[in-house]
Amino acid sequence: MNMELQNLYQKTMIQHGNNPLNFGKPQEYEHTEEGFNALCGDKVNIYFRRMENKLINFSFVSVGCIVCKASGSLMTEELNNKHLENVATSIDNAMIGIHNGNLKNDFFSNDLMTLNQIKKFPSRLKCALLPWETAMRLINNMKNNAR
Amino acid sequence: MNMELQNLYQKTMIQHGNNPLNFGKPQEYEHTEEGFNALCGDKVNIYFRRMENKLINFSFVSVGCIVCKASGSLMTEELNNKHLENVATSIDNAMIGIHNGNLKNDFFSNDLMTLNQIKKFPSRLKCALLPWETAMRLINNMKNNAR
Amino acid sequence: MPSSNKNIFNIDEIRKDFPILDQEINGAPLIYFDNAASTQKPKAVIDAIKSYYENDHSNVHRGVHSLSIRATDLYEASRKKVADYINANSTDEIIFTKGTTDSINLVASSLTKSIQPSDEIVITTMEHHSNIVPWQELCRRTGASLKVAPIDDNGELIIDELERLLCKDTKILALTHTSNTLGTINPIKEIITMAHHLNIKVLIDGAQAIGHQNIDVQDLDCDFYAFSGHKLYGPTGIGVLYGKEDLLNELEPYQFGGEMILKVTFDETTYNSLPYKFEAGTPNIAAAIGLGKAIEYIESINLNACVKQENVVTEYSLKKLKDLSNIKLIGNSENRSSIISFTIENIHPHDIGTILNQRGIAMRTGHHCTMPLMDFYEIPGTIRASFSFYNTESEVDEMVAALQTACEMLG
Amino acid sequence: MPSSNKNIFNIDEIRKDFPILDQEINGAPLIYFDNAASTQKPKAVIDAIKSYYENDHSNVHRGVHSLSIRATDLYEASRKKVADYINANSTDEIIFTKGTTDSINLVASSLTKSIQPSDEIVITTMEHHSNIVPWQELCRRTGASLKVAPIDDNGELIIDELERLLCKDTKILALTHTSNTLGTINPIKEIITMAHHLNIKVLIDGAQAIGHQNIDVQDLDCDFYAFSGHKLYGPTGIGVLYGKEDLLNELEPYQFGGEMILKVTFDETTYNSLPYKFEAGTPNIAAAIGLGKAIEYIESINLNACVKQENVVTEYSLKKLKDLSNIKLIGNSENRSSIISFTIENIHPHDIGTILNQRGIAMRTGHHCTMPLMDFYEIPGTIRASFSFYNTESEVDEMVAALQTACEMLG
Ligand SMILES: Cc1ncc(COP(=O)(O)O)c(C=O)c1O
Ligand SMILES: Cc1ncc(COP(=O)(O)O)c(C=O)c1O
Repeated sequence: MNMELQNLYQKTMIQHGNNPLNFGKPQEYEHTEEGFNALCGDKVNIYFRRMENKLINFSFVSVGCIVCKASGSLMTEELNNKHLENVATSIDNAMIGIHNGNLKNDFFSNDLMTLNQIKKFPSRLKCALLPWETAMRLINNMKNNAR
Repeated sequence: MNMELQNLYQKTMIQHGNNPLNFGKPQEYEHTEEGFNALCGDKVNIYFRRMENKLINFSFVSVGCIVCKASGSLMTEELNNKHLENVATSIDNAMIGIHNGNLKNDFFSNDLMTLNQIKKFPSRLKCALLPWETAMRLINNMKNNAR
Repeated sequence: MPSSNKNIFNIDEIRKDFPILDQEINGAPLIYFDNAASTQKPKAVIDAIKSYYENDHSNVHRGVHSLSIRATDLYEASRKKVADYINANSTDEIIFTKGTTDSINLVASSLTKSIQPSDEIVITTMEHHSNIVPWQELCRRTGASLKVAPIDDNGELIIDELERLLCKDTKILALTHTSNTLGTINPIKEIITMAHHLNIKVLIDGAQAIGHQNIDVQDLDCDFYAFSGHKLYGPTGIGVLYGKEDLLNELEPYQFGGEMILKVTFDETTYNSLPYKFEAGTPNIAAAIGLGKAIEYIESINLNACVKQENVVTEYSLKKLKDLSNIKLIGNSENRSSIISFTIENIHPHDIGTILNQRGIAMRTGHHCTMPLMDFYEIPGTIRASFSFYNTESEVDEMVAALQTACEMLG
Repeated sequence: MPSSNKNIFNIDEIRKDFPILDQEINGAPLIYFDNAASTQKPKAVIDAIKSYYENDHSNVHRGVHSLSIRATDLYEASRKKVADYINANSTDEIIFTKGTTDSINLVASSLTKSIQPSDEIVITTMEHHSNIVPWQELCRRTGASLKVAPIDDNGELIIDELERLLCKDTKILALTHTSNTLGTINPIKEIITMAHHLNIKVLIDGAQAIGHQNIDVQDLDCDFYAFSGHKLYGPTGIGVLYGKEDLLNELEPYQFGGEMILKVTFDETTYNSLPYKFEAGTPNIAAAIGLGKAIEYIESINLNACVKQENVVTEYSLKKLKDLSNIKLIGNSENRSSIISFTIENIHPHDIGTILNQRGIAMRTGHHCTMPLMDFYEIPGTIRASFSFYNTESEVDEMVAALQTACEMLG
């Protein structure tokens, strides 16, 4: 068994992928957005509510692969209860970090470091990025509507 | 100067091409048809009248090359005053002969033999055939209309 | 040298004709099981393209000079080879296009003026997007309705239901010869006869059938047959639309420009005759020549022998896959081609694809451009193995082993 | 090896990059003066195609396996090279098509719904059929009117007349950058500014300009720019449509099928984003890669040096031809490209073509797909010499000698 592959599908990834946290469509939500990856058919729906300046009840549903689901699980953990003004920056940084395989644990949770492996599997980058891109779109929409 | 080229542009061809016989739109004609070669822009118009079972006043106009004009000149000479029932066969035989470079002078005039050179210049076959094809179409149209 | 005139089908020799097969991916020998997406090219095809550019290239049809004559002759000789290969009545019935998608778009677009709002167009649940969306758009433009003939759980067309759908308002039946996802081979000859009784024209999407069985358009009596060169061991960027001569003559032209016209003035334009009427602009000369060479190659190694080899590998693979407990085959048609789709319980196809690739195995995962079919099976996608005559049973063993690993790893 | 990093333009070395040039036609060395019809291919391009098929071929965009990733990366890298070469703002503005004709048809067809019967479309007398007939057809479909901007006897656009034609009803101005018959280079930057003042969109047919001068679409500020790979030392079957991003986003899709969709159900289809929205079906991967290589090649020998060499040969040829008494130049524009058309008194171009070919000289004779221009000059066709940077003055001497022979022979 090939090392790189084992690094990709390490314990954290498998756990978050097969049993993602914050998974499911909440009964109440204010904001939602669907993301779709035409190339492989991955799909995610992101949900959250806004309470004052925080985003809460961050959750998602996905028919994607392990990578996509793990990424969604880790993302919702990361972003839930964050201040609105910090969320966009976090997403930006995470996306750049996933791209370059250099997410740092002084900024993100330790678990999120598992996404640093994706860089070696460029065809899977889209899977990992899809939840983040969708969340970013949702936040931009929300801000635009608020204007 | 290359032999094959001299054979193509021999005296008969040049004469008939530069000073074609039966050239010009007659004042009176019964049947006419236009032929067009999209690939090089050659154009011919064929005219004749029918008198009993003969085709007379066979003439043509062309903005084509020497080969096309010579062919039209030689063709009108050949077909003029022919019996209607023989004309289609003559055209057929001439077209096959030009294609294969084996026109025979027991069937056609000596001058027509110059068209046997065309075979060696396949890109020019269309030029030589255009008057004949157009005449054939005209004869078919005439027959169909007569029915 | 291509391995021509082989008396027996020697797969080791044949694999040598395909330079790409001789390489390692992630340290393992390449196992190319993605032939339904695109086939690999024999050396003979690659060399023909090279030789064309090194010796004969020029624009076609309009030149008096030798290169132009040579290029035109080579291009038209390929048209003749295609016509003979599918037994068309004449070369006028062979339109060179960019590929299957382009061929189908040509027909759907050119029919626009002859379709009424009361007309119906029938397709099937198993069509590729390329044989769905052009018809949806035709319906949108004309007000006609799109009807979809259903399939059963095995992935076979329900012929009775199809028959019920066809009626005097049906103008076109467009269906695939072989499904690129299920491997189903449809009984198109019977279906065409059925449609013709109602005066319905039939377009066959032959993208997955060409090269995997003998095609005789006159015997099938189809009205249109579309396929891609790149799935027939030929180059990218070339495809074919076969159409019956009288139907092609009736169709409006598709694209407009050089080659397809006879005469242009600013007031009026006269179109050229077949097949040029549908070939606007400089054609893909090199790829047409490559496609002719690909057909020559297949004939040299014998299509029937190829199909036999593909069937052996397919049967073997089906047997081995059925032994794996958590695998579900998607498509169980009786009459099937060398395409096998499956899902693995609780594991997303995409993850399988990555693990297979890590062991050098190239397989496609996803919806295979048949999203409505995915909706029918209520799955996000499948894992697909699609074989060619250069594939072997031992390659299948590698795939099965890799699938087992994947299940252990991700389960 | 391509002759890269040349400091001086060494034509003998450069000719060696083009394998086809080294051959005899009818016993004489080939003199290829038909570059406006199609250019020849450097070894680097031919090798890139070969290498792609031998090492990297697979279908693009939808695979997780290594070959598919490699093919996709190579394909998209070519798009980037094209974008950089013409200074597009982003790769989303680069649509790969079959060629110029396909590119123009794409725009004309996709505009259908946004054109009203009261609208006008303006072209010019010197357009190639590919930039005439698609607009005629758009007018036929929509009821709009086609207006033709006239030229003078020198073959230059009469700018005042063009300006008079443009009005608030004009929706599109479609004109050629360089005339393929006259060699005229139009002052498109000024014309584009003029058109934009009236809110008119401008499509430039760049088929004859690309590779013969520097193209900067942002500097020109054109809305669309169309060209063919095969006239840019690249393969057949590939072309480019550049379009401004917002305009491409507004345009309806052109062809329908795989790749260009995001989501398909039988009720509804969602289109993909740029540039894929306009690239239905498997693209011409090999040719796109070849085109990228052709651009690399031109940059390696330096486009400015190429243009300089072409100008030297053109000037020399014009001088020599003017010395021949019975020759009439068709097209005397001040700003001209390396294309020279002429007629010879009392001799049909076709006969000249045959005689030139008999001496190894490949030139095109006829209407060059510009029949309305032939009508303007009241001639059946011209003889055309079109040069590339691999042509030389001594080749011109051969042509002139052959023309003299022809006149003697046929006069
Ligand atoms: C000015 C011009 N426009 C358009 C075209 C058409 O190009 P293509 O045949 O490659 O589509 C040509 C080439 O013949 C041309 O010279
Ligand atoms: C059944 C079927 N139809 C149509 C197509 C489209 O072919 P292309 O992409 O070559 O146009 C494909 C290939 O993907 C296919 O499998």
